[in-house]
Amino acid sequence: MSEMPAAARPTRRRVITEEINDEAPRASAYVCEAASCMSAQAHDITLRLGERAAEAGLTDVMIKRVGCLGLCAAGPLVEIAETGQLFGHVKPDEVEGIVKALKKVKPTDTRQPQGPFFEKQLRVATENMGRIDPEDLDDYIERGGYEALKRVLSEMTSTTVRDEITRSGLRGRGGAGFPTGLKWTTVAKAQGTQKYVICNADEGDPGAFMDRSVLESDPFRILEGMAIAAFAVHATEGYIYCRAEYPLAVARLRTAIRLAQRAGYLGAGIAETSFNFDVQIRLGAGAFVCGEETALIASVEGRRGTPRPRPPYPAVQGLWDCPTLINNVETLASVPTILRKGPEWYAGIGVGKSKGTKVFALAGRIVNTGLVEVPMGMTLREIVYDIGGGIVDGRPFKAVQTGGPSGGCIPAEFLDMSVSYESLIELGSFMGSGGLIVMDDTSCMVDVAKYFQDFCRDESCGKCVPCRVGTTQLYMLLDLITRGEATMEDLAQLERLAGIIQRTALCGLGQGAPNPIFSTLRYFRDEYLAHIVDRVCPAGVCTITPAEVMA
Amino acid sequence: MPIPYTKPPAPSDDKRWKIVQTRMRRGGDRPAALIEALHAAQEAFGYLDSEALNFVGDTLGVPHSRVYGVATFYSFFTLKPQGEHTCVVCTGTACYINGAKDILAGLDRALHVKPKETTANGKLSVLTARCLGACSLAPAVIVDGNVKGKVNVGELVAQLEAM
Amino acid sequence: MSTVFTFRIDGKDVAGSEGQTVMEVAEENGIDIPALCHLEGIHDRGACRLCMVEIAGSPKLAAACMTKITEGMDVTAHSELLLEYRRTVTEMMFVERNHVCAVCVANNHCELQDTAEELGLTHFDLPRISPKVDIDASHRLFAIDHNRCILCLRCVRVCDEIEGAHTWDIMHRGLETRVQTDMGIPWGESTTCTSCGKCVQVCPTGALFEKGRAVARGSKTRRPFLPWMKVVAEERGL
Amino acid sequence: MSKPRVATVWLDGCSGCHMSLIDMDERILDIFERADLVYSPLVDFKDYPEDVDVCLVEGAVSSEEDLHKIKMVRERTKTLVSFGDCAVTSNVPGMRNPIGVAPLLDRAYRENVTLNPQIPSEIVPKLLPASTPVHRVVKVDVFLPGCPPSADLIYTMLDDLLAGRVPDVAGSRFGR
Repeated sequence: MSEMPAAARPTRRRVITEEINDEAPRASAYVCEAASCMSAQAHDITLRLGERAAEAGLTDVMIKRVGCLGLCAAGPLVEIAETGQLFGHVKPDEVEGIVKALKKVKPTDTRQPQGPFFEKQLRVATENMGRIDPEDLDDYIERGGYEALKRVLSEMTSTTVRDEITRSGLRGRGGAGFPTGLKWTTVAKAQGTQKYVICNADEGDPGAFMDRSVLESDPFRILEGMAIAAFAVHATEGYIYCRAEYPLAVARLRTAIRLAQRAGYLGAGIAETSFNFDVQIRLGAGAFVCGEETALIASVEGRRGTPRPRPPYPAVQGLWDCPTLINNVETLASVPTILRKGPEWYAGIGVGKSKGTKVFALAGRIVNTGLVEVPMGMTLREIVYDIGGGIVDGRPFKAVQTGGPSGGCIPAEFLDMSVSYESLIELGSFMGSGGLIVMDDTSCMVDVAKYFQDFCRDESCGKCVPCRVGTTQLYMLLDLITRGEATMEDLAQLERLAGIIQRTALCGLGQGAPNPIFSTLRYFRDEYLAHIVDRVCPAGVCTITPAEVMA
Repeated sequence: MPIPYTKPPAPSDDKRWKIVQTRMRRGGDRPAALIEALHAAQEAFGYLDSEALNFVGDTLGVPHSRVYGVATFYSFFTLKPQGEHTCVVCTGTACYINGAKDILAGLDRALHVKPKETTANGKLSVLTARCLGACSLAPAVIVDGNVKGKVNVGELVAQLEAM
Repeated sequence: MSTVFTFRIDGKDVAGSEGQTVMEVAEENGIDIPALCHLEGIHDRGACRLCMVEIAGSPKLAAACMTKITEGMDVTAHSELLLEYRRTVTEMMFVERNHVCAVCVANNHCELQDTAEELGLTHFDLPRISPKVDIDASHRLFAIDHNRCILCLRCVRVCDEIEGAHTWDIMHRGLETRVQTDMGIPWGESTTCTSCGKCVQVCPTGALFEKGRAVARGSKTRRPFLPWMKVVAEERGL
Repeated sequence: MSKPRVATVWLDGCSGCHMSLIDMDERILDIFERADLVYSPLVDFKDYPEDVDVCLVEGAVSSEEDLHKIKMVRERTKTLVSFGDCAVTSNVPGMRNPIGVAPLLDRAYRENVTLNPQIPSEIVPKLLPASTPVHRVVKVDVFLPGCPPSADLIYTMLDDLLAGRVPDVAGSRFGR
């Protein structure tokens, strides 16, 4: 086997400079190695770029693996960090253009605007995304990592930490928007010597991949956020409950935990103080309901992931019946930045009771599919058209689905509504974890409602009767409608049943399951009627049973 | 005083049991390590047969009926051997509105295999997943661990047939 | 001495000790709240959703069997709305599997049948699911007909908590959920079953029954052994 | 004023509900003092007449003949009563639903028959894919479950209907 050129050592950052000199690089190419670009052979590009740069005799450039650059639609992506120049759809054997661009970079160059997709964003939880090597602790520290934890441990008490989080107005980013400061205080004040912190990384909403990107791009941030939370609530043990469907995220988390333990940011006596905290990973195994906190706890305990009625809430009686703080990935990812920049800074962003920023995953029939973080209060139009680049093929916008299977569909007439927890609920939808799925006139809204109902019945744990039986019956009724075999009585039955399930189901999955039906009925009732009365599917999606077969 | 209890020996001298035993020991050989142990056994053997389930249950002190309850609850665990190759079709929302249904129909038409089934020759298992998080590549599939985005049904079938 | 709370159920003033559930105090005061998964002597799980009650000041309904009483709480256990919910939930239990009272061993000794009558459920509007489910008659003394199982899991809990055998558990999820023995093997082949028959006794329907009983002959003599076991356990400090 | 016109119909059921009707004993005289029986399997009328006031329907809708008949009955009847469990829930006839028509006929006419096994095609009405309760097919006004409903319940209900009251079916239950 021939000697590999030094430049081709793939997984080290500063592929070239590290070998040749310690000076800051003149030019750097950031290659996105998050899951989406990885599946488009991004890693080959890192290797090839290193080889080509070495062949071209460039000794003052850096080729760095980074996390998600955001614009997944154009992957694989490479960015020249000094100029902001972005290369999309890069093929491994077409990296010459990037090498040329690297040659041209001058020390006086400044980052040029990269267009509205990037310029309209405000990055807090994702501030390091696409900037650091996710497997390099030094890189994280260089960009301010662990400053917050050190300040917390040296200057603050658990009370002042909780106070700052409360004042920042941060709310749970997993869906319901429960005030984070209040949750932390409840856990801190709960009776019990042993307490736990759990990071909920069981991102199950179809069409949502924010948490995955954060974990893949900036895993240390989660560990820092968890350590701060643990300090604030007096916990010493933490778990990250992550989907097994995210192997890259799990691998990077494992690496990050190992590095953080070695550097003294996890384990006994963190940052040379008396504070102890360690983290373990628990893998999910393909059950959507485990995103519900009591089900998640059951799963961490090695049991079937079935929810139980609350109260008692996990904050009082959670893992092994001990007080347990459960926060979502994005919530914990916001914590270090808030403590670094101050609660007032964070509370200054956003609108009304929805403070700060929110990460959204743009998907569906939208040009710029990818990951964005915007201030709360931005309008849907800005997100879909300015940032998202509008609808694929210039087709008409029909609806945007938010909140996953417990959410709803928002029609075009509300495009100018500003997005916040409150406004979405008012429109019959839900923030959820932040998936935004854009639909055009090729989607049938009854079919979409049926799709979500199919999801819910499939993911129902089977514990309580309304969810186990009721979701299937809602599905049967919707199926009848999409086949053009339903009557107006069936529609009335659908609405009645949906209302009862919403009130009687045990957990959020069952209580939220009727939401897609409610919201599509609210805004697209005419489509239901078209299927029932006229027996046609306006979008041409559903297969209507011919009249002669029915007779 | 609790009755002394000895852990069972590995069912055979297959080296892979060692991996499973190590993972269970790391979890304290307690019932809480059940899901971790099932992950380890499935990684090692490809699927969970009753021998593996019994062994895991007996080591961790979990009743057999509960082990079976947990193994069948989570869709990630499979109790049947899989085909030589696997194709996981994402049925998340983004993939759904971009044609995941057509992919499944295409596979059924060309290769006569439905989700959760294996072709008659044992070559290919087709599975579905509730969102792989690769929504920007919709519709997406995973063929033997490699994500393929923006899938064209014809090309996918050709690729799978060639394997 | 535990603290005594006074509060109201359906406008009636009642009292109970701290730690008691709404269901327990209602029972003591002769207020009947329908329930099928609840059984005195084993842990509650709040799953059948028949005992849902309204608590003034809370936007959500609460399962009476799992809601601890508090001082001054105002519980509504019976209203037109709750009746409609309970009727529909009972209806769901009937249409989920294939209940045919006429040929059931528990005909006229069935808690599901009783509940339907109490709630005035005279017919089903919801679509029937009609799944194909099995009957397991491999056990020497008993049999299980999954057509009649409503997944209250009394059998699972009594087997675990009282008999200590943990022969029963559940498998799969959602609509596919079934109770099962050991590794999902036929009951008769179970190595853990002690044939104590407690599961059969506590089954609210005709799903678990003694072999050799004719239609409507499956009356279950409900010996009060569960509360008694609980008392013994408490005395021993378990 | 002429007396109310009462009918009874027998679809897919065992006739047990009709037996229970007769079990009213002498009270049946009281009922038919106040009403005319215009159609019933218990008496010899060939056709279901027009303008029936009350009709008790026993049995589930299992065959094309049942379907045809119940639609005609519904058109000609003011108050339709689902009479007994088969009509209300499809009960025993419905036990075949999870099995499916083809395997059902195979078992009945092929597998268990030694002499000239064949599935009848002309002399019996075609089975519907599923045996359904009456209210799945036509609108039903009153439900009286029970297998069979007791004679007392039947009397109370008829008494109420003939007196123009909303019938009280409290005490009725599935099974017995």
